[in-house]
Amino acid sequence: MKETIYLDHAATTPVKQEVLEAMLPFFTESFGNPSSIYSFAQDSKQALEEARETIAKGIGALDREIYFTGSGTEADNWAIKGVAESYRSKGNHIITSKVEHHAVLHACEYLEKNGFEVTYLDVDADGIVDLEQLKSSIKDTTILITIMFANNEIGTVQPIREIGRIAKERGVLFHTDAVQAIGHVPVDVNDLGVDLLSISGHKFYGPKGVGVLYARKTVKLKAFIHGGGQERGRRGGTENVPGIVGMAKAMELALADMEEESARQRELRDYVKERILEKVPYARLNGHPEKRLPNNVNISFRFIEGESLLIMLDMKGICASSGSACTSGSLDPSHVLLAIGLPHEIAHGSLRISLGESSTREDMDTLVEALVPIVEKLRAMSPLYEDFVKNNG
Amino acid sequence: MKETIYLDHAATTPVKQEVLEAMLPFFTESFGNPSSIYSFAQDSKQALEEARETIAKGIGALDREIYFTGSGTEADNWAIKGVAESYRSKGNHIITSKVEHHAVLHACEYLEKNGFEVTYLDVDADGIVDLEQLKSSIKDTTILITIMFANNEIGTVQPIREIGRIAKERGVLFHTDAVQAIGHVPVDVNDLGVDLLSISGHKFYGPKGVGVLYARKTVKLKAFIHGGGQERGRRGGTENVPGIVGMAKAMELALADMEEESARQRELRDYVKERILEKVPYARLNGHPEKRLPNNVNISFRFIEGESLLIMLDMKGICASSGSACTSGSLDPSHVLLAIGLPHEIAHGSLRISLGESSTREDMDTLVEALVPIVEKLRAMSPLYEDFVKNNG
Amino acid sequence: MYSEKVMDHFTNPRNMGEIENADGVGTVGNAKCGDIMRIYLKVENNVIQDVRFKTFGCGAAVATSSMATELVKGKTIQQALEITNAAVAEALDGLPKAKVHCSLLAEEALHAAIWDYAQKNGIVIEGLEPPKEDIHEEEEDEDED
Amino acid sequence: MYSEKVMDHFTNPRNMGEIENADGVGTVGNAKCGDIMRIYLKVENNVIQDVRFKTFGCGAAVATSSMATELVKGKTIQQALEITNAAVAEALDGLPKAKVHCSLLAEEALHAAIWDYAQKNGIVIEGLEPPKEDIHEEEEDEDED
Ligand SMILES: Cc1ncc(COP(=O)(O)O)c(C=O)c1O
Ligand SMILES: Cc1ncc(COP(=O)(O)O)c(C=O)c1O
Repeated sequence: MKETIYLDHAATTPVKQEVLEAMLPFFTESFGNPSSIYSFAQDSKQALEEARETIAKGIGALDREIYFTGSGTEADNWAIKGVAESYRSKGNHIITSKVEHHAVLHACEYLEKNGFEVTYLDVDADGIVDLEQLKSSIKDTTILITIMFANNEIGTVQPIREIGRIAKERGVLFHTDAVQAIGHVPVDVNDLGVDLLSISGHKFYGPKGVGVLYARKTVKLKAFIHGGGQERGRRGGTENVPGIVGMAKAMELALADMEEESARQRELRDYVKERILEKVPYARLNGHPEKRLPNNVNISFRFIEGESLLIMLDMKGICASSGSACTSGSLDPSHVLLAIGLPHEIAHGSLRISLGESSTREDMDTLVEALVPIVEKLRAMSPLYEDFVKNNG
Repeated sequence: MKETIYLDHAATTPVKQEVLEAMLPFFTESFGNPSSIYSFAQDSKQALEEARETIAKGIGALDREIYFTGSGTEADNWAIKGVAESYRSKGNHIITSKVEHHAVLHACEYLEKNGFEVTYLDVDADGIVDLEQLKSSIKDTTILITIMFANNEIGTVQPIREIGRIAKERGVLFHTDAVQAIGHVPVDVNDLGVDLLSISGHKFYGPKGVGVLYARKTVKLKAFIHGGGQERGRRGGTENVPGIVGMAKAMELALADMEEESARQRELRDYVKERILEKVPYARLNGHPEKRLPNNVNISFRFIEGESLLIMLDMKGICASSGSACTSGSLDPSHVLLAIGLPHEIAHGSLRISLGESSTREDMDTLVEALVPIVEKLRAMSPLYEDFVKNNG
Repeated sequence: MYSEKVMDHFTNPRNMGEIENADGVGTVGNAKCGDIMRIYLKVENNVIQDVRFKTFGCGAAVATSSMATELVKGKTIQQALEITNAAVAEALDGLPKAKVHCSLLAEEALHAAIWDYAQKNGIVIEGLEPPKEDIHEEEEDEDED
Repeated sequence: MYSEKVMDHFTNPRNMGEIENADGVGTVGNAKCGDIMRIYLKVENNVIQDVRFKTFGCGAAVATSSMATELVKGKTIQQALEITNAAVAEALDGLPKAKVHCSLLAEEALHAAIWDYAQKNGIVIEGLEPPKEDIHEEEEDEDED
């Protein structure tokens, strides 16, 4: 079997060995319930609080502003539905963007069915939200702005500090889904003026099934999952100690060499992007050329469809992703690619590669080498390409 | 340091070595996102579906009726709030009991604040719900009965089959929180007439932070955590593959020797209970003497307070739990002990021990040996005991 | 995800290409949904002598086109019309549920090409309807039960 | 959870017991909240010659009772009344937030015993109020901010 070249770190990452090692004792040895009072459970309790401290420090927050969740999706749901419930007496209007992750979009759509009004901001061709539209959308009833930090498909990083400033000026809470940003770009909640922020462990070499909601201490945060007194009474359920410890360890490691590693990935990113655009005609980069995640490349290839492309890359041992609807069994291509103005058939032909710590320059070369003939082969099969050649030849 | 005798398996259990081994590959090697289409992710996807099958089989359900969650608490919240939302047009009345876990009680209280009416059924002195009261509480607007399978504090097992029959007769959905039952008593959703059922992995030697909601295919189940298309579009979030695999493995192992192991624990349970009641005056067993979990002993010692008792046991290396409010920092003792009619001061002096696979007869003897002088010491300190002796001596 | 047969027809598609001066050409699907299929026919004495396809779409779309062309090659028009999408899917050892629409598309593409052949030659084929604008219209995939 | 000092006073409580024919006895708290403290005083010439306690309650309740008795032994009534719950907690190297109410209880028990002594001896002590029925009334522990 040929080696796998994993270029889908935006989908998920492996747990690092050091992270796993940090987790292991809490499965079988120090397995006590942190809520228990006997000394045997003190290890779990202490590990939990140390993890909270690590994560708080990582984003410039206070320990008590960190709430552990079961996923990034739960954090998004909690932030949005929680604020909606707590601030309903103040207003029922929420502002988000057209390029959010489904965790945010579907939570907003749910609220729309329950008496809330949601404004979905447009983005420009690079995927950046329209700040003027944001300003003019805020009204007396606006209680929340929720705009993602960095887009999971096209990698575009939003002007978070500016949004934070606008939100503060207008007295509106600001939530950002930072699931793709953590570990890649600096995140400081006070510097950025963020009131709520979502994190997911498995996107930065931590475990799956654990996340964080940061909520500034001034935010009235109601429980979303009701139960025991865990997380200061705001999120019931026995704490996932190994998962939380792993996530904290992963964040610590990611932040320790973030500058260096991001620079390295940025270079690889630009290298592979240049090479692809150079070698493959009728291809375009999606997302902002500079204001983008250091590890994200998203390119549309005209006349071909993304799933076929992925399968052929897979046969070469390359793992990547696509905004094509066919990968999800639905019919519409990615809402993000449509939002940046791509026509359907071009949106269907997109490829996302997301680099990671294991990615090398050879991987990039292997990818390009594999990609060129695959695109050619698929174009040779494509009736759209046939028409294009006939009309332009 | 003396060895720890862990007698708090109802709070949480260690992950079994075999369970951990089943999980390990999915952290670092087969770490792919199950939603990805490349073959590298097929291992995760397959493991996920096999886990679903194992768990479905374990409770007599169909694969597609199993939804993975981030905890037992989430499953309880989803079941109750989900049914409330989906069936609101049919009615707004929910029936539960006074002895439910906080995950159920607080979800119900949340609904009460949002236009639902909740009936909290009484229980008898043994903790069994009043079936006549149940029947007479059902009305046209009743959409859900949620009664726990087995109580986490006093171990009482409810007449689930009878409740299932009543629910079916009256056309009302029936949810049961089976978090404490799984792995200890047989659970078959069809046999019992259960429509929704909650499970938590860490109560049967699986990992923390993962649970299951079973929902019969005829139940209209709306998403509670909105997001991606995972769990058939009903629970967003990247699946916690290692956690899910571990939980399934743990269930498989627990069911494999359940009969034998439960019988063994039942014997130990009765042994230790007898010994304590024999050796310590003014003590009483809480919960039903026979209809109780095989691993649960809950005893109240008059004139003393539970936390002091736990700390002194802890100093002897014994981990146990109490229904005393002081263990949680609140002031009221366990709602369960109050519901079975204990006066406050007796409720405060309760001790729960919950046995596990590692528990031995020596452990029971060690416990009793430690317990007798501790109770004596605490009584000697107690003004309540002083008054009692003066009034009765 | 896909059967071996699907993977085989996807990676080594049979009858891929064009036919110059084809007797019938049919194109169905649309870019919005992510798949477009075109089938070319060479017909002699009511028999499909040659057939080619081009497809823009997912692995299943390519494989079903390939299989459909294999199944009709050498068949009479009437025989070809009897080949259903289920037959195509079955010949591929089945398709994932979400991909069944691709086999429908292959059936439609074939019918469209035959319709075109019939139109060009003034033939009326009973039961054959003009190609639909968008074959996806009728489907909805959510498994709410 | 608890400081070493708390654990020491819990496991080896000082002055635990009763005083026969005490000059003052005070009992505070209630079983509902899970802690009851009783303090016995032996007073001579306005000086606390001996002090004993009995406590039904958690580790912190026992430890604060023990510490409170240590702090007042040999003190005059006036000095004893100056000892606050904060002083008791501090002498124990602090208490968990949820247990601060125990130190309050110790203060109240002492005051109740002194009140009893004063009543029995017809002494009026300025500022000393009769024991409250339930010292927990005023507290609410939820940290909503
Ligand atoms: C009966 C019962 N229900 C629900 C729960 C909640 O489970 P978890 O803590 O895994 O969310 C527990 C355990 O804490 C329980 O004992
Ligand atoms: C931007 C963004 N938000 C939220 C999520 C959801 O995270 P999780 O799958 O861990 O719930 C993801 C990843 O799937 C994401 O990329």
